[in-house]
Amino acid sequence: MPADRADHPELRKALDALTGRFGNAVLAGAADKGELAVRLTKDVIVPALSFFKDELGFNAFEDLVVFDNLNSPDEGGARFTVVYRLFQFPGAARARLAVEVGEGESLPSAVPIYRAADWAEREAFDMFGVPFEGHPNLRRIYLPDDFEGHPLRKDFPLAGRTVGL
Amino acid sequence: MTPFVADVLVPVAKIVAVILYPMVMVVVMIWLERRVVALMQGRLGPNRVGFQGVLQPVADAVKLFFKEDILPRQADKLLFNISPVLVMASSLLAFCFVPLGEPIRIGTITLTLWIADSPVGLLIVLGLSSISVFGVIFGGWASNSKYPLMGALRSVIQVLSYEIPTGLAVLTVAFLARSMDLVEIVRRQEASGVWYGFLMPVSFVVFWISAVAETNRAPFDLPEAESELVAGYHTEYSGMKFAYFYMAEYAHMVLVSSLVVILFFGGWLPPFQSVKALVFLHAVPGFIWYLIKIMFFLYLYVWIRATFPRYRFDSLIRLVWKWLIPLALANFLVVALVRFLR
Amino acid sequence: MAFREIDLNMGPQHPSTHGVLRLKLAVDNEVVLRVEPVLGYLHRGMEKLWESLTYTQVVPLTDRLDYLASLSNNLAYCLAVEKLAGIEVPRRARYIRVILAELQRLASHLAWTGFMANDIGAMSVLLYGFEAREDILDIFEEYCGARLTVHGIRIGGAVHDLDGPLVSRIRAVLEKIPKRLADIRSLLDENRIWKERTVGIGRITAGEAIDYGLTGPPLRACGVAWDMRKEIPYSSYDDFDFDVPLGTNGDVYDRYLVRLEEICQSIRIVGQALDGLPEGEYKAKMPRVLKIAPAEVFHTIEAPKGVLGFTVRSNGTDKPERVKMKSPSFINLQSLEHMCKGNLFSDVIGILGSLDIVLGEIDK
Amino acid sequence: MSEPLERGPFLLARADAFITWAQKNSLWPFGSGLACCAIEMISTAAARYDIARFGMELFRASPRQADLFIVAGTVTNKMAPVLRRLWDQMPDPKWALAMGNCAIGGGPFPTYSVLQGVDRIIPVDVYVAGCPPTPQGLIHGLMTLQEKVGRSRPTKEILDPHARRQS
Repeated sequence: MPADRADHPELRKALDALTGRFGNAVLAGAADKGELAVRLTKDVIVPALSFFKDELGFNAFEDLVVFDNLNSPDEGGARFTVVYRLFQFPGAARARLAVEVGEGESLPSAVPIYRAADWAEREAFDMFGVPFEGHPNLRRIYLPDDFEGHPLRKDFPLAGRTVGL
Repeated sequence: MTPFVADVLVPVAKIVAVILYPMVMVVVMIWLERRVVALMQGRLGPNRVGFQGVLQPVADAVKLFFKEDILPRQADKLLFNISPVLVMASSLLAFCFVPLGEPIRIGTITLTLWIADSPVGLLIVLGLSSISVFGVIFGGWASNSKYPLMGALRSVIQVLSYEIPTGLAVLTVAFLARSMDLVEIVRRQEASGVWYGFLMPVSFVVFWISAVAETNRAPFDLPEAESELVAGYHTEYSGMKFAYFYMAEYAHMVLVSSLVVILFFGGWLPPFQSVKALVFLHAVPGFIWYLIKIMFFLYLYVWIRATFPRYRFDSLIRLVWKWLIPLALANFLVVALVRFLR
Repeated sequence: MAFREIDLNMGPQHPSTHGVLRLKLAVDNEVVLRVEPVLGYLHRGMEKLWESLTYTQVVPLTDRLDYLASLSNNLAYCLAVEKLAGIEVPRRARYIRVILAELQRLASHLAWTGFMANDIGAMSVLLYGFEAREDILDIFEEYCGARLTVHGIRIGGAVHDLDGPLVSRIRAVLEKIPKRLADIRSLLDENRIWKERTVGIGRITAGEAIDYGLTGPPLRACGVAWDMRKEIPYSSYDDFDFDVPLGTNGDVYDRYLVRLEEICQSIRIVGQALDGLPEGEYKAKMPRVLKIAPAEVFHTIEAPKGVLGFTVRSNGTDKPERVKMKSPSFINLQSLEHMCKGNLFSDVIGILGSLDIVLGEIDK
Repeated sequence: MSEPLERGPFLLARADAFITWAQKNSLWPFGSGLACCAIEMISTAAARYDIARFGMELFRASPRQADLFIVAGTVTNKMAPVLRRLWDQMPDPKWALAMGNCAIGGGPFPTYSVLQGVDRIIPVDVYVAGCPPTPQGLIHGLMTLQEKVGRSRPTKEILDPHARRQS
């Protein structure tokens, strides 16, 4: 997949290596302003993450963000977009790995690769109901275990569904 | 002196005094501690009730008296109820054996400033002060709750360890004075002209550290370490029973300070007794000197509390077994040797 | 003799959990076998709430995330939104932001020193730390009227300009802090008990720390010079000359030293920013209603607790589609179990304290 | 009951005055911090504002020994049962102070997880508004509470244990 612009030569090379390795699984890619942004199919996310960690040197897991595309459909058209943010230290380069997940579909867990992903995945599960297969302890992290619904989904009302105490 | 006065009035007055004196000291101490700690921390401390807040401990006590008394359902009722009493009673009982000064002669009457004069007063006082720890242990266990239990466990180990250096330090004093009678020990210091604290500084230091540890005060306040065990062994106690624990801690501090003063700093003797130029110091009553010295050590308690962080459990035990006990033993041997050679 | 393993519940109401954190501990007598943090007792649904507010209305709510460093949260969010909307912040405003953010770091670290010492049992230091912090809160109060939830940095710049009297007041406060810091250090630095409680406790190696996602002073205490102000400079931080203090052992004591040294560096930065305060506007020209075309940005800053980041996605309206916060305390707390295993119960309090967590940003 | 009897006999009134004097000057707060307001509560106890002057610096870690519950911060639905239990563990007579807008009515968080006011679960005596209230505000709230304690009738509660629950 060709990138639009590249001001970071290493990132450009990294993108080429990634495309070479995963081929058609890389749906889109760009290296811009110190950030390597790629969209992947969800079946290669775990090998891609270990490729980023072991071969490209993105040693730190920064964040895991989930977007609910209910009101503003993304390119893929799936319900959720899950974004992994990685950081390279030293080097100060970022990577943004996006995968699309439909409602009820699960993702493989990134915990075996990045231990820091543990709570982030629990948070995503709690807030959006995206399950992560192979997670060591996938339970709600913030809300009580008997809470119904996933509050950060766009169809969940702000004040909640049931009246509180 | 009529038999009525000698057999009834004087003992009754003494019994009242032996309860009142520690209680007054406790009230003064609580106020002093809160004010002094506050001033050391750049605050003011209680200053609203009474002159400069002196009635603050009284207000606290009255309030606690009118609080609801909670008996947790899971608690062992008997032990839960008696342990505060045990703690308080053992502290107060020990004061019966602590002399406040030489006997006073008023006309033909000789008034002794102690209730019981025992040839082994020192042992009895130490024994009674150790009994108070049973109250802590029972209280923590009877609460049937985890944090109090951990506080009680810590207390057991702490007291077991610190009894040994205390005993060894006290033994050197008994060795020098050839007596276990508290009044006799002071008299011996008067006769020898040097207070034992200056003669045997190591004994004093060992005794003082162990004493701070035995009264569960900072930096050895592990059984009630607030940031770790919530409120330690008295977590489940409320109202007056909690007040007993609270006051007993201060009564115990007063007791230990009195002991330090008697054993190591000449009790009610005025300072510099051998210096001719300072003989006017003898004009001040012995009891005042005694109080001043006790107050100094109570102040030291507060000062230490405001300064030091808290020991961790294992380093506390390491301190006593690796440093204090060998030190006390060596000190004991040296004192014995010197005593033997002289 | 083996004791029975007992489960100990620490929190959600406990004096040393720094809020409403709950730790499920398994202890053998006093040795900690397992630690499981249970979160969510302060989960206020911030991220959901933000989606119903306009971009500018979100700013005051960011104050309530890490309430010990509200200006840092403001800064991180505003930088993300400005990046998204393409707003150019004037140079003077950037300097004012640096001054405010570094003063906030001072306040946060001073409060931390107090809390940490109090957890270990040195309660006087808590009072000394807070007294020094009060001087900085006075500056905030004079600047915009609030002490804690300051809301001093807005999208496009700052709330007010820094005027002459305030500048001289800041200088006066900065001169006082080293003296107060020396008081605290004389009580703790060489204190045997303090060292016994902190040296070698809660050690983590640099590799493990990065693997656990640790950032901020706990990471730098392992000797990793990862400071976002140097890595990806924002808000004119590259104009200033400052060092990144590093530790070597990665234990509680080094975290303490790193934070105290960072206080000194912050004083340096504020001094330089005051000296070089450029003339100009203190805020950018802003449209009355901020509407941003669909896009997504991620921006990080070095907050007192660690790397703080905001993901902001716009959808063409005046309200964000989604705002996601990457909070340093949340990710730092994950390594607690690794650091605590095999230590004594008392150390859990010290280690937890040394991570400098704030439940407001953990639970969001 | 008729009005003069309600005021009670002279002795009881003296006793009331004495007991409430002690109670209002020795309000030991329960050291419970929930959110931002907790920091201002600690600031109030710190050197600059120093509530020790009122005899209130003994922040008890155990609810069994506290008289005053300062609800400082946002109460979430997850925390609410815990809070209620802590309140029940406090011995009578006890008072509650809702500090900050979150504790008063949910504050800026009208969300699915926040309890919209702590007075839904425990009876609140004094409300202190602010987000967070300044230490001066909290001290004013505490002095207001002292006035309220001064007006209470402890002897009536002692003679009739159900009086407090009914009022």
